[in-house]
Parts: sequence; structure tokens; C-alpha cells
Amino acid sequence: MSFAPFAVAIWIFLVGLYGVVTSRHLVHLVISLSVVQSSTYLLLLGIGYRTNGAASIFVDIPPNTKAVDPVVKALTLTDIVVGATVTALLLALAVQAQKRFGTVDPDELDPLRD
Amino acid sequence: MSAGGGASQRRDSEISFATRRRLFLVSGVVLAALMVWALGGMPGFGDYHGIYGLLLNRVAVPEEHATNVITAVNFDYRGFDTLGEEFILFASVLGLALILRERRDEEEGPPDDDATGRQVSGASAAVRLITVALVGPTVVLAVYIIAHGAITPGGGFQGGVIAATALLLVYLGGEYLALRRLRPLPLVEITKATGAAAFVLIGVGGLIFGAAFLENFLPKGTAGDVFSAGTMQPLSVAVGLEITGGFVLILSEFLDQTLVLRRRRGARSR
Amino acid sequence: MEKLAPLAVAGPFLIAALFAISLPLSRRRDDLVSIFTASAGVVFVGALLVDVMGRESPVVTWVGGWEPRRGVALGISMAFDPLSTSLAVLAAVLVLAAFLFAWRYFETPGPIFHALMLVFGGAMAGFCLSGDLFNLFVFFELMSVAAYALTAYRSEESGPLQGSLTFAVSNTVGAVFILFGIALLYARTGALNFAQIGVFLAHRPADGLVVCAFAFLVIGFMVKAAVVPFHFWLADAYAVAPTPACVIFSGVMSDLGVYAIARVYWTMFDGALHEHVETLRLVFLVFGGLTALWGAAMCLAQHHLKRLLAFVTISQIGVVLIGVGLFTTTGLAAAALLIAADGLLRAGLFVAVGAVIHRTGSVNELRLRGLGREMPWPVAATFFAGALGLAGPPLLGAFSGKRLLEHAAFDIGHGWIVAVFVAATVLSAAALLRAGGRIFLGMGEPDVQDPVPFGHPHEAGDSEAETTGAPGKTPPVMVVTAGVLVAAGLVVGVLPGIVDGALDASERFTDPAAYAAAVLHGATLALPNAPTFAIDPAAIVLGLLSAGGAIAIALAVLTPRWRIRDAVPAPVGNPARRGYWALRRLHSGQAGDYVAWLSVGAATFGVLVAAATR
Amino acid sequence: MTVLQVVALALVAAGAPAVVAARDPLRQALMASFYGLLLGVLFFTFAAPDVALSSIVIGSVALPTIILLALAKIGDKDS
Repeated sequence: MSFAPFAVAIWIFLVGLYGVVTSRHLVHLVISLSVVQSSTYLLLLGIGYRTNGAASIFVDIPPNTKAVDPVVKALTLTDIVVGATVTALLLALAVQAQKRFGTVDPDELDPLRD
Repeated sequence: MSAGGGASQRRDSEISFATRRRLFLVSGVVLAALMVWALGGMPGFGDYHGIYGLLLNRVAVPEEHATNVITAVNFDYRGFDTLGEEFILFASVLGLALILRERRDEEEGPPDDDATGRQVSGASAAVRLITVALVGPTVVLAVYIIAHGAITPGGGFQGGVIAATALLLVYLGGEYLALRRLRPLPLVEITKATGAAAFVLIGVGGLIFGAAFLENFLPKGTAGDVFSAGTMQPLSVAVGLEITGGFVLILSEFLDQTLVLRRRRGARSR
Repeated sequence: MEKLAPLAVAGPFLIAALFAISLPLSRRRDDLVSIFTASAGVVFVGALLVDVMGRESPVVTWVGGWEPRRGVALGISMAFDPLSTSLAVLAAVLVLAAFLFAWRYFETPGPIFHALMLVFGGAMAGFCLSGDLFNLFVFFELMSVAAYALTAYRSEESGPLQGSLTFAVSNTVGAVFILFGIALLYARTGALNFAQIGVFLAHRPADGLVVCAFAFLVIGFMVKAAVVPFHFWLADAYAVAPTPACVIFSGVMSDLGVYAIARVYWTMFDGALHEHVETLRLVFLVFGGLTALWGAAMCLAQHHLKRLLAFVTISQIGVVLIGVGLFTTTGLAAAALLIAADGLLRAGLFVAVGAVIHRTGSVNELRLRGLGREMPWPVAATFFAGALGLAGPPLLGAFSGKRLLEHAAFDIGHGWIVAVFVAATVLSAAALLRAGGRIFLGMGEPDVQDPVPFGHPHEAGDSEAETTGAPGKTPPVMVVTAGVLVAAGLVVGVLPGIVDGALDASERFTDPAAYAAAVLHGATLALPNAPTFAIDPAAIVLGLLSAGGAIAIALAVLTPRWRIRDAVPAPVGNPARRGYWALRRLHSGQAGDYVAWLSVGAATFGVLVAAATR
Repeated sequence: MTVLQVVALALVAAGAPAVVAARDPLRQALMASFYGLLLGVLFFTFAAPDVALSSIVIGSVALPTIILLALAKIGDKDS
């Protein structure tokens, strides 16, 4: 069982990417994209975990108790916030695309090869 | 409710939907195989002993007097990353405002073009009372989480978003249009930009008073109380300000889209 | 001096934040402050370059004052050497040129455009100067987000919306691949600093994890650099982005992706993958060659000027990837010279195209036939000089880069690649000369219509709603900017000592031991002196041939008498044309297609790299 | 791995395809909110309280609200 979290991270990555590739609605595509991004959070945190390690917040525990890796948590923390704002930007594009094209099906957006 | 022509959509892209799916499934399997092959070399889940994390866990509390090592990493050791992340938020909120700005063929008006004609009946008195009453505690919780970033789990990022959800409570209570009349948007914009500028200025302060950009030059106080860990707390507050402003802007842009903007009478969207 | 290096990033950020704080006073204030900040940026990074040139080893500064402890990096390092700092100077120069160009080019609602461009400039400086893997990723993401917003600037047209959407989706998936690579490396080495990871990996055999981490990182950067088959987003995005933004996108943003591949390989993976470099080289030459030819092929019948320049960019990224993909010092020096020369030339061409759009309101070459004659003659001269410079005429433009690339290729026995990149540069230069001939000299058949008007007919490069003012007069600042950029692009290759300087800088760039010693221990290792390559007559002849070939092809395409129709008619019998149409329809503008091709490319590249390192 | 981790991991592994399979965007927004909560619980079991808080606040509250607001604007035009 010691590779389960990484296997799940790969599984989520592929499922999310499948959602992006076969999406028929821009908002569905954007949400699937955020699922793809969430796979990296799981992978990063899975790497940093140490069995029965404390949460590297030494308020009530002595500083040298066994603790989980803090760096991956810092990286993941900011990634979640940044991922959310990029998703919001994509949703804004979807809203305007719907106004402009009258549809949100990525297949029907006009090809641009003039 | 998938929009538009459904199955009969114009397909002049080279590959059809089915081919695209097949292409992805094949390459997806190969990618999965590559990733599993890569994971073979990983330390098992749970027995990780990377030097970087071990060193930081040992060093952060005695040196920086910050008990939350994650915030120490975010706002002190790797503060330059957080500067970049903060401006990612700054740029994407600017981009959002740019994309959702009022178009030529739109005007502000009563929300008559609601989805499937649902009537916004306005919140009942009980809902309005509860939501507006909850705004206060939410903001206090947010301020607590931002202020205690270096001590307990939390920090500028999470606190900022919690503060922004206070606006949702206002919307749920049906008071958004009233709030909008107060024209808070320029104020929110300034809060966001002040947070971003404050982060850089604290960094420059490190250069002036300390020896390097973003150096922790303020007194470190005693670990565990609010005014400890030098520049970490002000940086956390700066990020909190920016994220509050950023998310409030994002939410109000989208709220404007649904509640306020509608297509101008007779304007043909080109 | 290097202690101030983070200001190259934080300075533009601060001004952008102050823009957002202050009320939108006046457009002039935005322009003046932005131009001042951009020039200060150029001067500052230039000073950094001068400081670095004088030193023996890479200059290192630790942000926040966190020096490494016993070889373990605590903070984030900014390690810069002549190569990466000159790339940062190029980026700063192009940001300044973009602001000068935007000054007269179009109206902006408030300071949003200027703030985004400043953030973009700061992110590029950070990207070039960073010495930390995750920091590189953060600036990669920041450049991407600023670019999405800038691409969707004219959000009322259909093109920018779709171009920005496919751009954002493709690059976000690319960023996920990079994050995967970072996670794998962090799991193995427990470090995020280039030098520390490099030292850790150098002593151990390259097992599955190291190979896949390298593959995923390179895939992510290839998406940003628009290498085939990850390039589809670029043609859509650069064709619809506002022209001032295109100056930076095309001039340097894609090249940064290729720079990142070189930086990642030479600082971290050279130790582990060195014995597989012969087979690895083949993989990169295949991808680079394919990109160069694909871009050049798509240029031939492209009549939308900005999309034509987008495909020229893709083609030249392929050539630069060939240089980097040779994994030799000479190859890297050639790539550096090509990035500098071609970047400046493409930027100048975009400004010239912007001037044409500003004057005529249209960007479709067929509609512009002969309209260029009323424009001031320097615009035409700049356009032709820039197009010719890309072909690498003797001594000018891309010549010294191509010359070095030929030496590098023949030195390691891959002479065949020379034919590929010479053909690519000649074809793309010919396409540009054809466009120039038609617009400024009125050549070509009078009423030839683009046989397949894709996209909205009325929008196919028709009136760009972005320009301001009376289209009657071309503002002098545009002409001067275009002229200076193209002149710089032509001359940069022949500056005294530039070629030897590039070779010396590549020697230092490709030495992981010296890099690690400087970053982790502040020590300086002696450097072997770089080989020198005099200009041999064969290179001059090849330069003449390629320039002449470009002109000949352009003339052949333009003069109706030779019956070679340039506008390729709709599905006509022979397989070449059918193949071309299939290729053209692949650029479907559909995000799902692009991600599918991205995953196919990733799988192919991963398998090839895995095979190459077994 | 502790029992709680295994359960949380299984729920997340099932949650992701559920989010992607929900083709109707409205249902998908609610699934995404639930998925954010599941991720938060999983991160909590990985001894990462900060990240769990961030995932719950953003993934479960802020982002789905933005999605719903976007849908409110998109939904009413094309029917």
C-alpha cells in the first residue's frame, strides 16, 4: 500500500485530462482542468508525508519531534490559491465566449486559420 | 443543457471527436506507464527524509521564533516564491477585470435576463438577518487566521479567502445591490494593490535595513505570540489584504455579470 | 551589486501595483511611467551583465539572505551568468520597445495594459535569473497568466477569446507536467536548488525517476516554447494578441522556454544523463527539425500577417531547439546568438506589421496589396531588411548563429540537420519577402482571393479594432522602434567579440561543477578556454545561397508569369496539397484537440527519452 | 497508512471521476465543491492542516461559487 497515494495522483491526472479532452462545455472543461491541477497537490503532499509525523507546527509540541516535510505544504498551499485564480480567469473567458459565440461547446468555437 | 447544435455541430477540424478521444486514451496509457515507471524510484509513502524539510523543521523555530514552519517557509525562507505567487493573483485579477469589462453592447440595468426566467425573490427576513449577522464573525475569523499565520495553521492566503467569503454572505442576504450602490469597488481595488505593493516594500525594507531583499529585519519577539517572527506577520497581512481584495473583486465581477449587466435593447451581439 | 538583483523583478512589480492603486489619471502618465520603468530595467539588467562579464564564475545572490548551510540551500538563489543575463537584457529591451510602440498604437482603458506588461517584464527577468527550480516554475506561471490576460485584451472579438482560451488550457497542462517533474525531483533529492539537485543526481545512475523527471520538465517547457506537436496554441494566440504584446511574445517568450530546457539540463541532469547524450541528442534533433520544417511549411500560404509571423516564430524556435539539443558548447552558443538576432528581427517585424495595421486597418496580405507604398519608405526598408536578415545573409542577422550551428552540427557528425534548418529559415524568410513584395511593391496577381477564408469572413484579418487615431499618418515612434530593432538584429551577430563571447559564456553555462561550486560554496573553478571559429568562405557562400534562395522563392511565388500559384487552391489532386490542407486543418482552434495532441506528444517524447537513456 | 488515510484516499479516487463524469455543469459545480471537501479531509490525514484549510475554503466554497455565478450568466443566453 505504500504507493497508493501516488497511484491515485496519476489516476486523478488522467481522469482530469480525459475530462478536458472530451469536454463539450467550456465550464466542464475548466473544472476538469482544476481536477488535473489537484492531482499535483496530492502527489506533492504524498511525497512529504512521514509516518506518524506531527504537522510541523510546533506550538504545543517540542521543536525536535518527528514532523512532516513543511516545504511541500508551502508549495501546495500557494498552488491551490493560484490555481483557483487561473480557473476564475478561464471562467471569465468562458462567459465572454458564450456571449460572443452564442455557444459554449468548444467544438463549435470558430476555427481560426484565415 | 449542453448549448447549441449538439450533435450537428460543424466539424471542419481535422480530427473528429472519436479520434481525439482515441488519441488521448492511447497516449494516456503510455503516460501512465511512464509515471508508474518513474514512481518505482520514489521512497515509499511515509518514509521520506528529505534534508531540506528536516533542516527547516529544526531551524525555523529557534532562529525565526515562528512556530508554524510552513508559514516560515512561505513568508521567510522562500519569500521570493510568494512574491511571484502574489503577483500571479494580481495579474489574473487584472486580466479578469479586463475580460469582463462592460462591452459596447451592454448596459447596466435591472436583472431581467435571468437564467430560465427564475425570479430573484429576495431573501426572507430570517435569511437576511442570519447572513448579515454572520458577516462580522467571518471577518473576525479571517483577521485571526491572518494575524496568527506564524503561530497556528493559517496565514495570509487562507485568511484572505475567508474574508472574501464575507461578501458572499452579503449576496446571500440579498444586500448585494445595496452594497453596490456604496461603490466599494475602487476601495477593493486599492486594498488589493496596497497588499501587493506592501509585500514588495517590506522586501525593499529588508534590503535597506538588513543585508538582502526580503530579509527578516524586524525584531523576532518570542515564539508563540502574535508579534513574533519579524517580517513574517506583516508579510502575511500584506498577502491577506491582497487576496481579500482579489477574491472580492473576482466575486463582484461575476456578481455584476449576473445581477447587473444585460444586453442593450436591440443590440445584435456581432 | 548582485544583492540588488531581486529589484530587477520587484521594481516593475512595485510600479504595476502602484498603477493599480492610483486612480487612472491620464494615458500619458501611464505611458511615461512605463517607458521610464522599462528603460530603468534595461539599464539595471545591463549593469548586471557588465558586472557578470567581469567575473570568472556565475554570480550568486540568496534572496532573504539565507546562505546555504553545509551544501543545503535554505533560501532561493539567483545565480546568473553572461548567457542568462544577456537573455534578461534582451527581454528588458523588448519590453521597452513594446511600450514605445504601444504609446501611439492603441487606446487602453486605464492602466491595466501597462500594469500587465510590467508584471510580464518582471516575470521574464525573474525567469532568466532564477537559480531555483520551483522559483522558475512560479515565474513560468506568472508569465503565462499575464500572457493569457494580454492575449484576451480585445475581449469583444471572437479571435482573442478563443486564442486566449486555447493558450491558457495548453499552458496550464504544460505547467502541470512541470510540477510533476519538480515533485519527482524533490522526492529523490530533497532539494529545489538547481546546483544542489545537480550535485545529488551526478553521483547516482539515471533510473526511471530521473529520466521521467527530465522528460516531464522538458515537455512542460516545450509547451511554452511551442515545439511541435505542442505548438498549436501559439498560432492562434499570437495572431489575435494586441501587437505590442506580440512584440514580446514572439521576440523572447518562446525562446525562454528553450533557455529553460538548456538551464535544466546543464545544471541538474548533465551529470546523470551524460553517457546517454548521443541518443538523447537524436530525440531533440527530431523534435527541433520537425518544428522548424512544420513552421516554415505553414508560413508559405499564410496571408494573415500576424499569424505568418507566429509560424515564423515556431520555425525559428525549432532551429534554436536544434542548437540546444546538440548538447555541445558550440551548439548552445549558436542557439544564444540565434535567440538574440532572430528575437530582435521578429520583434522589429511585428512593430512594422503593427505600423501597417495602424495605417491601413487590415492585416490580410491579399487585401493590403500595394497599400504599403504610401507609407514612409523606412517601414518598407525595415520589413525587407528584417525578412532578409532571418535568412542569414553573409555577416548579417542570423548569419553568425547559423554559422556556429553548422560547425556544431558537423563537429558531432549530424551534418544532415544543417539542410533542415537552412531550408526552414529560407522558406520562412521567403514567405515574409513574399508578403513584403505584395504589400510594399504591389507585386503578385491583383485580385487573388484567399481560397479558404476560415474564421469569420468579415473578421479574417479585417479591420483591427485596436488602433487609434487617424490612420492617415504613421507615427514616427513606430518607424524608429521598428528600424532600431531590425538594425540591432542585423548587427548583433557581427559585433566585435560577440561570437567569442557567446562561446565563452556557453563554456561557463555548460559546466555544472563550476556552477555548483559557485552556488553552494562560493568557490571559483578555472575554466577551459572556448574554441574559436573564424569565418570560413563556405559559410559566406551558404549565407549568399540562403539569402538568394529566399528572394528567388519569393519572386517565383509573386510573379504570375511563372504560374506557381502562391494561394494554394482548395483540395487539388496532388498529395502535397492534400497533405498541406490536412496540416492546416489540424490547427482547429479547439482546446480539446490541442490537449489531445499535447498528450500524444508527451507520450512520444517520454518513450523516446526513456529509450534513449536505456 | 492509517485507516482514515485509506478511506479518504479511496473517496478522493472516486470523487475525481465523479466530478469529470457529471456532464451537466450545474451538477458538476456541486460535485467539485464536494471534491474540494474530500481533498481537504485527505490533506488533513496527511498532517497538513494549512493545506486542508486552504483546500476547503477555496476548493469547496470560493471556487464553486464562482463557477455557479459563471453558470448563471452562461445558462440564460442560449436556451
